[in-house]
Amino acid sequence: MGDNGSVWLPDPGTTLAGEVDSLFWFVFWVSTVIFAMVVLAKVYFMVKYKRTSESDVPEPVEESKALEAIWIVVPTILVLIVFTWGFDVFVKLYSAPPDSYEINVRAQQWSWEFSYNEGATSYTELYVPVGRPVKLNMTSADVLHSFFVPAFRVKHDVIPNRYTSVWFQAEEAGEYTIHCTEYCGTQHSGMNATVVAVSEEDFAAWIAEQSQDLPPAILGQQVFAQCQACHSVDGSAGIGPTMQGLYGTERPLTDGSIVLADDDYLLESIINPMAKIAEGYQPIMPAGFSALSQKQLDGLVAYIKTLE
Amino acid sequence: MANPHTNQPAHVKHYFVSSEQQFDAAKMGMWLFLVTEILLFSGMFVAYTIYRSWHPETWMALSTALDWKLGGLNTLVLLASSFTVAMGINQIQRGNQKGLLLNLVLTFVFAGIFLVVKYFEYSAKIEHGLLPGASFDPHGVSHGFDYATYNVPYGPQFFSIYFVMTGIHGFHVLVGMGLFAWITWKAKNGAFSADYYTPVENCGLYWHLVDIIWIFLFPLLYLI
Amino acid sequence: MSHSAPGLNYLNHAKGFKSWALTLDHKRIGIMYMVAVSLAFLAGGILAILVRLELLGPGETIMGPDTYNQSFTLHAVLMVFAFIIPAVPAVMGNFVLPIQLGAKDVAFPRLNLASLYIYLIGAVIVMFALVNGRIDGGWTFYAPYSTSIGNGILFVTAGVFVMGFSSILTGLNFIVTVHKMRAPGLTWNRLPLFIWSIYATSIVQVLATPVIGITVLLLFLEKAFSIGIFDPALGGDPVLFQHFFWFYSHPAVYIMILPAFGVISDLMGTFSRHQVSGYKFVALSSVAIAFLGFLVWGHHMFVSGQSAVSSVVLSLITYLIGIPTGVKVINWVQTMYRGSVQLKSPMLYAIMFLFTFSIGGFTGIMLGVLAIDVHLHDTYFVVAHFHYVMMGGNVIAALGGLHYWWPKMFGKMYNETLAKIAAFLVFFGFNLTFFPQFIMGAQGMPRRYYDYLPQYEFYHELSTYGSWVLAAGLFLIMFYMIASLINGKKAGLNPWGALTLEWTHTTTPPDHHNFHDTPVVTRGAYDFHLAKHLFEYGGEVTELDLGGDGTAAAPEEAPVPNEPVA
Amino acid sequence: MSQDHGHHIVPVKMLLAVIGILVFLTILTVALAQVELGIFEVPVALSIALTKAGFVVMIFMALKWDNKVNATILAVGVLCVLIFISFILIDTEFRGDLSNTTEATIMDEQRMEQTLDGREPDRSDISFNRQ
Repeated sequence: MGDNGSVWLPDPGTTLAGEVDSLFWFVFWVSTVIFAMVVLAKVYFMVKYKRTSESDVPEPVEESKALEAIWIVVPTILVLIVFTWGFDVFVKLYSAPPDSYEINVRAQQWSWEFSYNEGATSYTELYVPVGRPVKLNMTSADVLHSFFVPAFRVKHDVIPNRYTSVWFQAEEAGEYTIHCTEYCGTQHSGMNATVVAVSEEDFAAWIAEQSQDLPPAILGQQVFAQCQACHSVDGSAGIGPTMQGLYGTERPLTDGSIVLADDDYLLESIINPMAKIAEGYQPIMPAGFSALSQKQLDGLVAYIKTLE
Repeated sequence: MANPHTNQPAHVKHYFVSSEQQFDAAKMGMWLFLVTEILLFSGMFVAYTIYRSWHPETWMALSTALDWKLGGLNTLVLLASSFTVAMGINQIQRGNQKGLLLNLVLTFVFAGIFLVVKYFEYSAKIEHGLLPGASFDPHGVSHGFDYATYNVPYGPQFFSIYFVMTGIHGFHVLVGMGLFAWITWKAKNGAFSADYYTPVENCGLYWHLVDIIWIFLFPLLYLI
Repeated sequence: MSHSAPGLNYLNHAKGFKSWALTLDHKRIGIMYMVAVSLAFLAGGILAILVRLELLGPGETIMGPDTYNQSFTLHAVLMVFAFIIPAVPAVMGNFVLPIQLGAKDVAFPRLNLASLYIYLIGAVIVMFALVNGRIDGGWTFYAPYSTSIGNGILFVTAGVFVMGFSSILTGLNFIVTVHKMRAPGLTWNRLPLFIWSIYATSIVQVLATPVIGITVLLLFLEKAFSIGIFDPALGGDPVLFQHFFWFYSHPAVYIMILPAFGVISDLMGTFSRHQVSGYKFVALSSVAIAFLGFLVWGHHMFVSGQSAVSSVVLSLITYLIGIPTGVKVINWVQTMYRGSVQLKSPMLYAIMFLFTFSIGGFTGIMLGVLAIDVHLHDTYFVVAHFHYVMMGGNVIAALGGLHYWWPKMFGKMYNETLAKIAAFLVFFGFNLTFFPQFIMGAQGMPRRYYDYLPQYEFYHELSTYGSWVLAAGLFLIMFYMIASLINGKKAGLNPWGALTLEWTHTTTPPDHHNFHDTPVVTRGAYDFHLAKHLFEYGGEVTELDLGGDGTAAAPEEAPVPNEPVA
Repeated sequence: MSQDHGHHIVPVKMLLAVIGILVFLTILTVALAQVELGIFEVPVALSIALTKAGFVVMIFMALKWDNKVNATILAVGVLCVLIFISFILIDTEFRGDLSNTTEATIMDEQRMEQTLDGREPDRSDISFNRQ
């Protein structure tokens, strides 16, 4: 019952997800049984009491107080059970254990940034150790977002100017999808990432590797993961212009002027995207990237230079 | 059966059975409308309550930025206008059309005074940069207040709520003046009598509600 | 029979544009509302078809993300504010309510006409905004996203504000009408359940709508003047916006569903020729649900960051509202027990309603469970639940009501065979469209997604195919309804054998003033056993029941139309 | 309930008395606002305002002699306002009771840190990127 994936629910990735599933199945089956009874009664009455003569006028039925009481009392008991159970699991879902490993999450249109206390930062992949509670401290740089991992049955809105958090403890190594579930603009449906759950040793190795100083172009390539929802690196069309072969070319702008795509232009376009709009594109790039560090910005420019 | 409306006074519409039914229906409709007004204002009172409970220090500090003398004066003006409305209804119920007219004119004048005072309050605040938004920049000294000290966290929220609450209220006063201009004109033409004064009654109810809203706004914004 | 000049009724007693545009007749206003609301439904429906078509496969199918996002937003805003909220109350409420009360008109006919025009103005403002500015993000306008997009939001909020006024005025009018204009003998216990439900709806309209007014006004000011109440960048609280929004929008769900309850009660009673089981319960629970609806809005916000205490309190109260609703469904089913059930097309919709609405209700219980909602919130499960309640509830009931009152409105009978085929198409198409959405939602497919993972493609395909079947059914209805106006059979006085005043005391179509003599009511709306004389001949009821013939009970109370009532 | 035809005439003397009371209460509330009342400040001011509103509703608006339906309508409206305020307070007063959200906003946390550092609070250093 709910221990594995089914038509209805994806494979649970945490123990707590299993608890949510048990509750889901309880409500599901009780509902199905009651629903089936109602439908059967309905169909039976429809057939049994079909009008046979136009002058047929049936007498009113004496209403049974006992039956009425049953209809009110039994559902009340059922929903109280479901409420209490749901309350119990809800509190567990939103109470992170004090020894949780904490990761900072920053959401912005339309990407996730995961930063680790050891100094590492990742964008499309959230690495977590298996078998250890992980707490995400999340905030948003612009509008509301919502962090959702279907396999973990956890979700919470990500709000500007306040930290919200979810926690989970992945049970098995594997990859699990992250969705944004609060509408946040054009690329809302592209605001996905992956939880990569790995063993403690692999996780430690990954953190150590990531926390080193990287060459600018490599760092830039990682940072660019945030940009890929809109900007391609292979020349294909997107919401925004492709980065392939961009550096050093002359760019026509919507105001009719032409600008050389040099370092300054690239930097300006990242920090203040509304300043110069490339011809043929909408002025919809979020301004949130101005919060990137100088090192990250330099890395981005270095990376874009390599895309010939 | 005879048509029920043939033996009714002229002001009774054909779909009503009696003058009583029509009066009661109109009044009940007005009370329902007043409830919608209360709920409209309630949103602002909720915003006030929540932000006050989050930032009481800001609220206590900034209520002194509002001049209780002007607010108090306006309270008395509105109370007086409420009184004249009630007096007007009293007069017309006794069939005194002149008495009604006098009271309606007085009400109109009081409403005007209220708005004039409001105008002076607003212009002083805007002059000292208290309008919330991008231009929020309290500055200048007047009557011993140094407005710069009001540049505190959540100060803009206080003034947002102040301007929105009093602004919507002021708009209602303005609408009320329009209504009173209309019924004063009708009263002057002798449209009302002890048998028919429904518009006066309903405009009066509206006006009292406007007064009640101010009765709450005054202490909440100016005093505490 | 009729006392008026032969052949004259509310449709043809006066002719010309002005006789419609300036009419104070509640029936004509109802018909004009019907046209306006149907156009909104058509526009919203076409958008829905386009949205579904885009989702047929992952990636771009027929439109880009911006067009898609604006399409579903336009669909939502039109359907919620311009269609569902006015659909049953403003169309059927306007047409039927005064006649069922035995009144010649509503209490404030001029206000009634004004509310129609205010509605039209609001709808035009919204349309203007949606075609001129970039509006996306759905009908909820959550801050701060809504204040971060273009100025179109200013017009949408203004339009919603204006349409809210229309809703308030309609509600206010109906409450006063029900209180003050009932015919002699029509006590609260004898009121048709349709009136009870419209009455309960009106209460919600009057109490809740002003709050959406102040909410959109504040949003407007937030956008225009940065007042910092909702925008977190200015120190405001975005969760507060959600409270404001749902304080209206949750009760608004009852504005949408309660009138459906009324229609279904009338249909169940009439086509079972039987007293509606638990009449008092069904009547009073409508009013109770109207009030409880104000206490549960926080269940839309379990993952928003509101305090857990309020989540818990609001989850618990949510069940309180679920139980009376469930008991109502049982009452409707029980009405058929030992009744005399006739499966005409309006009744098919009522039966269909019991099926779809029950699914909507049970999934609502599931969403009300705190822990399950964390998983299901903002997924397609919610989309499916919402459509099962709104479309499977309100629209199906509205279609039932339309088929039920159509002969009375226009004096013409539609093709019953086509009606049954259409009913089947609607039922099948509806379930095929929305049931797969429950499954993909539970699997984790978020709502308002332009693009999706390949694993959901199968369900999206089913859903899109279903939308075509559903659309075929709805267009078929439009076709035969319009055809009936041209060459439909003449409808009789009381083709369904119903006992409410619009069938027993008026001609078909009704006279300009509804009644020549104020009717005196001597029995309850579903006391068929007290009206056996109407059915003695064993055919369609073709006589008005003007006199009563001694089989009816004496009036319970003196005929005082304006009795003070609590 | 209503007297003769439901049109109760409120006597002039009573109207005069009520306006007197209202003016007195206004002066009272202003006077009390100048005194330090601590936690009683809000309840006192609100009670006075409620009393004043009560007089206006009952006498000026003549609800005392009016149809009970109208009184019910008003009561239901006020009840809704109370629900509106109190249910939102249940959220805002308990924000952050589980670990899913923090009680304070990020701006407030930073301001608190600055205050603890002994620096002047500065509103400009919290940068939000949205235009």
